[in-house]
Amino acid sequence: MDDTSLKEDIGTEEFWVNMGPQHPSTHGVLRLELKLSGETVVDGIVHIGYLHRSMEKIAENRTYTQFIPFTDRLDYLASMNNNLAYVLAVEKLMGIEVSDRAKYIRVIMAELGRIASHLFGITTFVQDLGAFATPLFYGMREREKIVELFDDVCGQRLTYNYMRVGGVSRDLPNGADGKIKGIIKYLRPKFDDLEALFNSNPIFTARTRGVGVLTASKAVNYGVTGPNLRASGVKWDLRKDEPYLCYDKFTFDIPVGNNGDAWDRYKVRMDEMRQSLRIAEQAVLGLPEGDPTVKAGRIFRPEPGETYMRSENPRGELGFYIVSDGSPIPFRMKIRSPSFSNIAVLPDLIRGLKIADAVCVLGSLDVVMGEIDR
Amino acid sequence: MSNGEAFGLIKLKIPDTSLEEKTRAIVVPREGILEAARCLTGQGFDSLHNLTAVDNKDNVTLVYHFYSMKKRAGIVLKTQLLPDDLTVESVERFWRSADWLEREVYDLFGVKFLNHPNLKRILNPEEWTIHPLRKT
Amino acid sequence: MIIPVLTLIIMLIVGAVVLGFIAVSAMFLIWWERKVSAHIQTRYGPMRVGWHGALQSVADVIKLLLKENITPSGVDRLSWWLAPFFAVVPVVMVFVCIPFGNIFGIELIARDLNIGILYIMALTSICVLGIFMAGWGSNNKYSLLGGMRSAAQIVSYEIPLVLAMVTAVMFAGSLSMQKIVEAQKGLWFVFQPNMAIAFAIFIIAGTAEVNRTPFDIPEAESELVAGFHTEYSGMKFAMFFLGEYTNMFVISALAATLFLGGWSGPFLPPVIWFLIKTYGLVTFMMWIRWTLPRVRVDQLMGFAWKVLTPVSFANLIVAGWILMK
Amino acid sequence: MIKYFTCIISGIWNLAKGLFVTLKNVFVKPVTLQYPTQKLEMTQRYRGLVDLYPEKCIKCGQCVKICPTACLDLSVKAGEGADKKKEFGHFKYNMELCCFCGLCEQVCPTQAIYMNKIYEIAVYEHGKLHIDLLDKDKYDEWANPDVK
Repeated sequence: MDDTSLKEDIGTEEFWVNMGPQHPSTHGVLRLELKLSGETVVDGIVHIGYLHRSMEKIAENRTYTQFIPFTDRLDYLASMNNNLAYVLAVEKLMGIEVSDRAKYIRVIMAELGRIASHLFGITTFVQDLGAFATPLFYGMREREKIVELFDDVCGQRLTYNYMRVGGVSRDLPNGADGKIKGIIKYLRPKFDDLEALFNSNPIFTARTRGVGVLTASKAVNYGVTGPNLRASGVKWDLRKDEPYLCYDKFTFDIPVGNNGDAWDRYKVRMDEMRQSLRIAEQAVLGLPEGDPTVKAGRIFRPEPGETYMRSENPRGELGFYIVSDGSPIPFRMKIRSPSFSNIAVLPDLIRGLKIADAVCVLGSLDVVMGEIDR
Repeated sequence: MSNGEAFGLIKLKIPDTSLEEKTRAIVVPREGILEAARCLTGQGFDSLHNLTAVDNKDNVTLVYHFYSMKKRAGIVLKTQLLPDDLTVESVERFWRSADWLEREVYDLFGVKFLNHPNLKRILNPEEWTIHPLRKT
Repeated sequence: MIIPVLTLIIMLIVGAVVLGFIAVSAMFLIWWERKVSAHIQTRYGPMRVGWHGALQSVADVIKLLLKENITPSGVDRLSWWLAPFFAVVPVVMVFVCIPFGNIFGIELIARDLNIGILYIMALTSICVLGIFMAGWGSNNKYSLLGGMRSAAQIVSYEIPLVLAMVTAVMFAGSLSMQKIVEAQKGLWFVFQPNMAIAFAIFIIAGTAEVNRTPFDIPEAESELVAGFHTEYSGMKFAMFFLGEYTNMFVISALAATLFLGGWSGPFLPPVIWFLIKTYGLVTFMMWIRWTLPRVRVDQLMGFAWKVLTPVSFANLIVAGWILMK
Repeated sequence: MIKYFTCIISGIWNLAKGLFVTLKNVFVKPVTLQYPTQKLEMTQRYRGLVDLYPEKCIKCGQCVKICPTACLDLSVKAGEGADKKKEFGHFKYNMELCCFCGLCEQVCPTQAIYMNKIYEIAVYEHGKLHIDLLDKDKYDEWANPDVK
């Protein structure tokens, strides 16, 4: 038997594995087609659309106020921030100025929502690495405090529908600021605990360091935003660079990574949560008096025109492009969702990695299917 | 760099370019989109932030939002397509983010992007023949 | 005529007792794992069936027994059917020479083989066959990957495991389990420095041997769905489960016997000592499982060949040097 | 060589730190509830099922107009009395469509329509999802009628 025939006899074969839409680590209904050579990923194709509800078409049949509940269902782990991004866009279109108290309340809610979202993102990421359920439960337990506050404030635990064009739906209930201070005090040591679980854990660092490196130029070119972009070393945060609401009044830092690997993406999120606590603390201390609420029934008729407003969501920049024709319903609304751009970079990142690392990279990108498919 | 400056630069290359009054968006003719893209990448607009289309019934307008991380500036570029000939050059070779964004626009509006590496439906099933966000 | 019949009856009784113990122990361990994990995660765990859900495992077993026996189309029938048995039977056979201690002078060991350790080493390596057959026979790519991983993993972790065991054997001077326990009457092996290292290696390699986090790559939930037992359900799945938990018990019992003095200990009866040590080690393995993430497959192999094997080999040489002195 | 061993030892130490965190949590009282026997108390502003005080309602139809999913259906007829006061034709609530956004509650000028505290909203019959808001006992047979 010569060499070539031996090779043919015991040669290896690449094969396709279908990962998802039902798979424990695809965060919803993402479908990946992976071409594997043994354990190594040769190529990957991302299929999306399993959660497509055509939000943009729905928006063309709803008034501006009526669409707010639908924004809850985009990135369902950060509904508060979606609400905020949407009402900011409508306010920019209408040229409405918001009262100071409403601004501060919005900042508090957005930052707490960011923490809630990052807690979920980090802990599910660690679960993807195989630390089964324990970090996730810790994250959920900490998140529960924030969710309880949201429940107190707006009456729901997942789909808040709290922001309104021109303000918020309801003022904070009595004693809410004390509660927020309590949450901030409670969360700080809990973050230390989470960091003790992961930061220096040799298995965790071995699994994440140098895995799925996203260079800065590639990140920008792919339109990656949010913590994923900052992990690649680009210091870009809309809260600092294009301040909306009253973010320019608060002091906070923007955590930036160096290498753009999975570890940096984790670390940036972890640090960002602490910064969010700082912002929330300053906001709750400086909370002005006044009436933040607006009448829910108001019908908005913007001038014909268009606007594009983006704001810093936990997963990146959520943009709303609204075209108005003067009627109470938008003529066209495009939702530029951060996860959509973030997931597009995945095939590039996982090429040549092990299948376990592909899961790690997907987890570290922290995508939510609700806003990818819209 | 403001819209005005970028407009001046593109105007040099493509004489048909105009500036929209209200939105300060640069409107380039369909044929000039590649030239404009080349011009913008040269000017440091390294991120195609958003790409979408608006069906105005008599035409379909493509809206590009570009940002420059270095210059901290953003511009809006528009180009108009006629409903009976919805084809335009793909800008995927300049900005990789255009890959999925163009696929989405193709899926929802039926705009065909020429020289796109993988122009397939992205959100809707592949066997569909309609484009759901078209108004006509 | 009387004597062979009597022997047969005694054998049957012993066998029944061992099998009964295995079943009860596995069910207890499943309940215990659920409780441990729940309390680590600040939950309650099972609370409804019996006192603090103590009978939950019984209910689960009944459910699994009553489930339909599904054979997916396209499986390799022979290996599909045999795999669960291959996963369980060797583990059960190991119980032949595990010394549980003694009650009223009767030694609780099915048969004190004079090559006990060798016998156990041989049997524990058979388990991989069951897993690999399941992975191959399922006709599922995830299962196949799981089976492949398992084969690689168990073969490489066998070496440090055996080297650690050999260290204990060298100190005891015998392959018989009872003799090893008796050798530790004065001082447990684990209190000698190089035996402590051997103990640590044994626990790490043992964790890998029974496919538990951080070395659970054959069934890596977040990567391979459920690895080799993705396609199994009902009683066949229960067999894998039984095999896994019994294997855990066996590894802990071995560690207790080889390094922690087996059933010997002051005040309490020997059986209690043995069970305390074994279940303590099992709990430690659970604690690790619910804390640490999983290592990647190449890191796992690298760890076995670059860290565990050299260290255990060096440890063996040092032990030999100490004994020669 | 020294580096090799310090690496191993620091690795073990850091693993132990993580193990300590989980051990610490074993002694924390569980935070979960034993659900059917223990229940979470709903907050003041909780948005459960839509409910109505028929006597307060002025039949303005604002709730119907603002509902994003069109789950409310109100018909009004002219009253037979001398003042021609508006009267209910029917007021139906389709719970299938409801997205529990609370806009109807907020838009109501008289606080007639409100959201109660019922959160166990699974039913055995499909028809029960279509609720007649004018029926006084409509929520009596729901999972926990005592929480209203």
